[in-house]
Amino acid sequence: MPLLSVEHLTVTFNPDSRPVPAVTGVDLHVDAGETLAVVGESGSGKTVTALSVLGLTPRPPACRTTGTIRLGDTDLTSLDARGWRSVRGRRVAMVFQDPSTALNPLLTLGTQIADAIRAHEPVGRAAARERALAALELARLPQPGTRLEQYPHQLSGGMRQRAAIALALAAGPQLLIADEPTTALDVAVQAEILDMLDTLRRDLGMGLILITHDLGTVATHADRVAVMYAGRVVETGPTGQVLGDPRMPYTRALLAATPRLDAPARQRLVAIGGHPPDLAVAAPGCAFAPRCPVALDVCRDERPALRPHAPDQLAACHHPEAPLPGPVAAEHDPTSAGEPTGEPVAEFDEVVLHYPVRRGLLRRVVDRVRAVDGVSLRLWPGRTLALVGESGSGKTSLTRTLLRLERPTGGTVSYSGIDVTRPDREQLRRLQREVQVVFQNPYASLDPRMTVAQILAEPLRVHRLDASRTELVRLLEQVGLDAAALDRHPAAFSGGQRQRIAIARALGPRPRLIVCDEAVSALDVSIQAQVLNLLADLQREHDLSYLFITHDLAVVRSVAHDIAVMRHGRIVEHGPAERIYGSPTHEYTRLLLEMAPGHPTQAPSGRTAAWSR
Amino acid sequence: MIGYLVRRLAQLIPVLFVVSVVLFLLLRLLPGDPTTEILGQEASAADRAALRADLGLDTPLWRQFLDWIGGVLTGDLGRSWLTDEPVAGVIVDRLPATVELGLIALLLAVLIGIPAGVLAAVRRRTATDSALTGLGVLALSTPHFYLAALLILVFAIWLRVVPPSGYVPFTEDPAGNLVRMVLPAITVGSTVVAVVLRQTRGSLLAALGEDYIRTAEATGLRRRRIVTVYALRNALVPVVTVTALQIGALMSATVVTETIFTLPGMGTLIVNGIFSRDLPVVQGAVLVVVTFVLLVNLVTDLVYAWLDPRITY
Amino acid sequence: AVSLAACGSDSGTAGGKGRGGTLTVGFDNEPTTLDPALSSAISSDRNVLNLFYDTLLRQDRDGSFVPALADRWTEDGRTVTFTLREGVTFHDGTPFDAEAAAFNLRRVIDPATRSTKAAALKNVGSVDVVDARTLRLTLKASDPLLLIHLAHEPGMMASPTAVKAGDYGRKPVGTGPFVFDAWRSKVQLTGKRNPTYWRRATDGSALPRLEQVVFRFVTDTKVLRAEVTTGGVQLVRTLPPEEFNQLAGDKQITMTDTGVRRSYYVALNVTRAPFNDPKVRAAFAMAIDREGVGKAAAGGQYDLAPSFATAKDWFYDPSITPPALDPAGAKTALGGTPVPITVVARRRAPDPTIAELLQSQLTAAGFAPKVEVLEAQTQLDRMRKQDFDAALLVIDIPRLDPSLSFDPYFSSRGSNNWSGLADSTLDRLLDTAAASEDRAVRKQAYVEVQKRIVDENYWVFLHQPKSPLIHSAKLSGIVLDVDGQWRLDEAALAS
Amino acid sequence: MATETTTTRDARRPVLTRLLRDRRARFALPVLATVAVAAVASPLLGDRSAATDTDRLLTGPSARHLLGTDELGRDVLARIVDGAAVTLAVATVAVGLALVLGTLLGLVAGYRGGWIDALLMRTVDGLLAFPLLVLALTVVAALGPGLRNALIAIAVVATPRFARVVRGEVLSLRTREWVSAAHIVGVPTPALLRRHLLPHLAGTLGVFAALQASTAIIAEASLSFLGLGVQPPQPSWGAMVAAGTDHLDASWSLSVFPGLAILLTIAAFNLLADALRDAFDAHRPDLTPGR
Ligand SMILES: Nc1ncnc2c1ncn2[C@@H]1O[C@H](COP(=O)(O)OP(=O)(O)OP(=O)(O)O)[C@@H](O)[C@H]1O
Ligand SMILES: Nc1ncnc2c1ncn2[C@@H]1O[C@H](COP(=O)(O)OP(=O)(O)OP(=O)(O)O)[C@@H](O)[C@H]1O
Ligand SMILES: [Mg+2]
Ligand SMILES: [Mg+2]
Repeated sequence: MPLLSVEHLTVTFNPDSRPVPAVTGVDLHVDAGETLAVVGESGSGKTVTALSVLGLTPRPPACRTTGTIRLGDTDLTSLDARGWRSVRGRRVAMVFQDPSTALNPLLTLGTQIADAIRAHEPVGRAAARERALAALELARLPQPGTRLEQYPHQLSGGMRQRAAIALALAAGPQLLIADEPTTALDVAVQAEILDMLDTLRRDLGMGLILITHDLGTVATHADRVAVMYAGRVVETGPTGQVLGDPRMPYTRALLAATPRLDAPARQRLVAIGGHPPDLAVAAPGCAFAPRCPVALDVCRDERPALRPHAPDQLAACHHPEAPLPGPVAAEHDPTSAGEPTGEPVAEFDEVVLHYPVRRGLLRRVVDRVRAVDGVSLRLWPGRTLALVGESGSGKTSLTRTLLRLERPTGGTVSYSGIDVTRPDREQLRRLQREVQVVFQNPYASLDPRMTVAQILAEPLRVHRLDASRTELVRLLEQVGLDAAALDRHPAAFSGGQRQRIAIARALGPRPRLIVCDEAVSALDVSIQAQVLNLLADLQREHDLSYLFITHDLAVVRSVAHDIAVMRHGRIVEHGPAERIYGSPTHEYTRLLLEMAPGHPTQAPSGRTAAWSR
Repeated sequence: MIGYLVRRLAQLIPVLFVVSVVLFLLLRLLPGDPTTEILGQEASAADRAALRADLGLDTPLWRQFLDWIGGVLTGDLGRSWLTDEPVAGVIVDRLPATVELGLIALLLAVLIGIPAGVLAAVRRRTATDSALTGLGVLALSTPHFYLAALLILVFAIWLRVVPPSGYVPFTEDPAGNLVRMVLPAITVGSTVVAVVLRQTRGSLLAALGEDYIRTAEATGLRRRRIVTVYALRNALVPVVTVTALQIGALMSATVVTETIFTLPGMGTLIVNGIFSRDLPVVQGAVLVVVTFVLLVNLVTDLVYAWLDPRITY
Repeated sequence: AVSLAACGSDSGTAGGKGRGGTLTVGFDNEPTTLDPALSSAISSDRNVLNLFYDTLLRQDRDGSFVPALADRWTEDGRTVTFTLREGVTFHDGTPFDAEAAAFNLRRVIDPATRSTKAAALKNVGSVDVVDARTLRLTLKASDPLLLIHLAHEPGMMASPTAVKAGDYGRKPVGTGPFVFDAWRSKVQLTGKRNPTYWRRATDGSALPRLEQVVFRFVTDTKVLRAEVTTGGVQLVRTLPPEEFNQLAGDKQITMTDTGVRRSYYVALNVTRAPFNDPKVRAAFAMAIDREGVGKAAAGGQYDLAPSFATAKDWFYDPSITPPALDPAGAKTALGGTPVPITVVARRRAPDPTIAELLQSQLTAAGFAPKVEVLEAQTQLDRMRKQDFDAALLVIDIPRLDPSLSFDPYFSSRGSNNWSGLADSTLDRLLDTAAASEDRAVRKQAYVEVQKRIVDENYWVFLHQPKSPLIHSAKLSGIVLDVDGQWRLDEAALAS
Repeated sequence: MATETTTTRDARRPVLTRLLRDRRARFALPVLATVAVAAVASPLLGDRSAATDTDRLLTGPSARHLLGTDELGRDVLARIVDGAAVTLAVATVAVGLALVLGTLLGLVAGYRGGWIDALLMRTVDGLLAFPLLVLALTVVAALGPGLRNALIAIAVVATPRFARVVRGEVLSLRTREWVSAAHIVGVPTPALLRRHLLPHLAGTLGVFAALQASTAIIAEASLSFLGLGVQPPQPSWGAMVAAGTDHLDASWSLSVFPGLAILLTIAAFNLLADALRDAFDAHRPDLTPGR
């Protein structure tokens, strides 16, 4: 008998007014000691599914939950409030997505964990603390003794996630649900946390549901996988089988869209067009049909059921055997590989940037953060320089000096021979026109109160360039949008589309250099591939240079001509992409590469043979 | 921490300077001759001129300001034009009533406002919630003078359960003092209670929607503990801010309330001072009040640090 | 007079019965100082000062003088000689003798003191101590008002020791029936029985009867009334007339009309247009419905009188009448276009209400009035600068002497000549009245004065709200000064 | 230009529809509309409210005078209707003035920073430490009583509050990436403030203005109560309550009705602020970063 079995789970928000079926007819099961990965794009219903296992979906009438959820021999759906309390934490525990908000900021770790224990066992304070200490040790938090007295803000992101896991483990649950436990973390920390979860599962004999959108993580850490799309499970089976021989076109598309460390450098990804459906709008047929390259009429009219294809492998597709079209691998631009040529577009020379740390209302400087600590770099025309490094290493800060958002404390930043810190009027106009930026957050980088037309026209007007509608339409078409977008507000677009608009805005003044600060990190892989392809196309077309910041080494592999690795405000290694991947010289670079999820060297034998090829 | 305190106190200097200048200039704009009030309406012009000279009113404005500020800096707030008493002494006489009024109002706010706010938040969208928030809006929307008049009518005149006016220092007759402070304190406290109630409800609801509450629920904690420890503590930070801001508002309320209940507090001192053009008294009293409000702000910031370990100074 | 007679008999029979107890007084007008030399010239402060101070002689309600700190006195037109009572000491033990009395009078006269009472003694040339019990005043000119003044604040005797000690205004020491105890600003003022008071009741029993008197300062009239009805205070100075009907039915409360009135008036500024024109002034007088004002502002509890005289005053003449109410006539007289005028009034109930009503009546009669409600000082300031057209004010009447009501306001030299009058006829009449001691002559002159004021419509006298003595039925024995201020030495509370 | 107006309307429509669905707004808006209509219409009714009648003082509600008469025999209903103008003026003119001034100061202080910010904020701190009523009282006493000066006083009192709020918002807004993007392409500062910051303040300002309106009405009523507000014969609700409390037991209705008018109007503004806040907050996901 499985540890957990979920049958026909359906969760509908606002069932009485504007129903949003977030989860529809989901079946899942997990055995003790087993890891089930749930993958899918944002909004596909992963978190909601997990929450319903804990009975934490909103109460009626805001939300209606149907179906059965059994844990061992308990039917969870029939529990009352008291019954749920005895299940939560004790039998099923959950680690939430964002460690920075999941812990109570005003209570010490000791208090929070001890509370979790005392909620289930009549132990005294002292005993509870002992147990809390043990839980912290279990989660491998360094110096657990002192941590008990600490508050969450006194920990780093990774330590916070360990603390959250300790909290979940405290009362000894049989099933642990980890909702994207590593998305917010650095690669190195990611790997450690996932490894730890693996060990815990094995040692404690727990069931583990690992929610993620990262196929690399799935490949290396899951026994079985369930792929969700638009609130349904569309494919499920043993990890090796699903990743190695996907049956549902969505799974296949997802795989093709995922940048891979082991793929050839600067390989073009296969993007999935369109974007996920709006759940509130009911449509018959397969939800993926509008985006599916092999969809038939039947796909649009009739919803396919989950059907077995291989032993234990089920997929919801009308024609799972149809071949996906198009070359899977194509070089972005083979000619531009190799060594840079010509004059550099921009140059950082021994750049230093210190942020004063101010305290109090007098705002006196009490300390300095050496965000950038002597960086020299060159950007070449028509090439992409990828700047990688852990969070806080100074990547953003460095670009801010180029964008004139900060004045460097030392060194010089120049663009085409112009000293960026001291441009004259004419030079300033040029800088404003030729150096553009695309930011990470597609929601924050467009003014939500302006229409797309206004957003696009603004830089053009400033520089007295043609801002006619035709020109705006041309810009939109370049990024794959059409004139219909002009009079709408950013809110009407998906994340990927917004990022395209941001790119269109950057392209408007015909720049020569675009800074992309984590420009694709916030996007789902399917959309990320669209944007990466677009950037590559534009580069070829306009001979653009990119300064491309990311922490995802797989992404770097697909875009970069050159790579610079940054740490603690310094460049520890830089050079052409091939060389860095082939023979990293610096310790830290090697570490980064090793830790990256999905790296073949990490795959435990028997799990992901297909993936590592 | 000590360094922070010193810095914050140092910052009060420019603010207080601004306050003094504004206050001084504003008061000099008041029309009317202060000597009329002092000498009576039938005094001769010569007497009045002599008195003006006596009070230093014939010197240029900047001189008067410097004289006053100089005095303040050496701890001398001057003397009342009207009664010739030292202003500092007058203020010391008047402080207890106002401080007591404010304290009772704050006490009401904490003892009624917070629990009521919690109740409303926990019983969200029920009749209890509607009733409490409705009462809150009502209290917030009733001008103090109106409320005071109604309270006097009902409790002092119709029911005769409390005396309609008068003040006895707490130290002399605690019971008598409290009985007389009940109505004024309710008047002044009504708004504070309402504000605290609304803020508590709002920020508790917000806190209940936070991720860490879901985490706590996922570990199987009791609702009661989640609300009172996990959510309320977080919710209290904004409640403290809002309550502190109410200290300033409280002073406005006491102005009206003390006038109606004829309490010898800072409010009546200031208002009567303005009306009778006893400027040294007004200057001194307002300066004391403003300093007090600023100090409360400072204390509030210290309370934050106590409530929220993320804040260090 | 009726109430006074009652008091007399009461004190005669009650003897020691109503002895002791604390009288709490609700008082709306806190004094700024208890130094009689510096207190306001004409004010209610005397209600309080009478607790602590005695004068050389007293003036009874009927105007006659009786001995007080002086056993007797002689006048010869040029000098006044007082023989002082023996064995009186100030509350601080300082003996009261001619030196002390001279000290007080000289202090008032001395310009350095800047006494508000200096003008009252302006005719005193020198103050001489003849011997320990004899004091002689030498006059510069004969002064019919001198004794009146000496019977009130200008003649109040303060302990020289205490005066010299400083901060005297808040620590008064006199010889009066009560010893100053404590004064908490805006709260209350307390006097304790003076056990060695020199004065005896007619039956020979010791005075004062009360153990303690507390003046509580309550400005809000609603609260004041509530205090009276709930017994929080046993005596109040004034209440708005509309409260009288409410109180009349209350058995616990006694209300006696003692003839004291407040007199509302409108002074017109004759120094500039439009009221330099007698026709416009007449129109103003015709516009005002005095009865309406009385009804609205005094709840019907008022008299209409031609001037500052009340019906009981010896200088009262009912034949003097202002122009009859005739808004239409006023409008015609003004000739069509509304005449803009500024009316200044004081911010103190019910003055703003009256001003509002005047505004309405004036508008109906063809004026375009703008009412400004101001603080007392601001209003008086404006009036001194003659920066107004019409001013609404009130005084308490009767005053100690008609000259004190008329001279300041209607003499061209008057300190409160609001209208800016320079009317030689009036000046002459006022001088005649002031210089004479013959009541017939004086009455004649004052009637002429009132006629002239009303005929010229310099001022328009409004209603005279009653100002009865309101106190707990348990309280008896209040004696009033000519102008209605209390003396509480004979007052007693029934238990 | 045409497109701009249509699109801004477009952007706000959800807020408006949300607002109209809110129970609190459904109470508040009609009340405020009534006040506004009364304020605008009262001059058309002539000077009914000024007509005194000393034969009919302090009568209770009757057919002839629906809400009774006051101490001068004037019709209370007519005076309440007339008084609406004052209240409306306070809520719009005084608060509007403060809004404009405060927003300007707050924008400059928040965006420019540096010594300008320091100077402005110290002044604001100082002014905010004054008890509101004491400051307003002093300003009115200095300028002289009357509607115009009361409006000025209330504006003076409210301006620093707006400045403080706007500055706070600007400080957070100016770190938004779209602002950086505009800065990088060289959008001039005034345009940047106007186009990129100001529209985003609308929600906050709307809510805050509604709250300040209620505070301002109380302040005006209190000033009038103390006799320093609107001067007779112009009726003000605060002054009417003040007059009414003098006759509380002679005529209960005299203070009750204007008191109710004040209470309802203030409650309406408070509830409107609550409803607005919720409506804007619900709209906010567009502004806050998310996935
Ligand atoms: N409280 C709610 N009310 C209404 N809709 C909701 C609510 N919570 C979630 N949804 C909707 O349910 C759908 C599934 O959400 P869910 O959080 O499970 O997605 P997810 O797969 O976890 O995505 P992500 O990767 O972004 O975390 C989404 O469309 C979301 O908008
Ligand atoms: N405005 C600022 N004031 C003070 N310190 C800052 C400021 N901005 C950044 N820092 C600090 O400078 C260091 C480098 O920050 P930066 O944002 O450049 O890192 P990053 O490499 O872009 O990190 P991430 O991957 O998280 O975006 C960090 O320690 C950060 O806390
Ligand atoms: Mg999720
Ligand atoms: Mg960054």
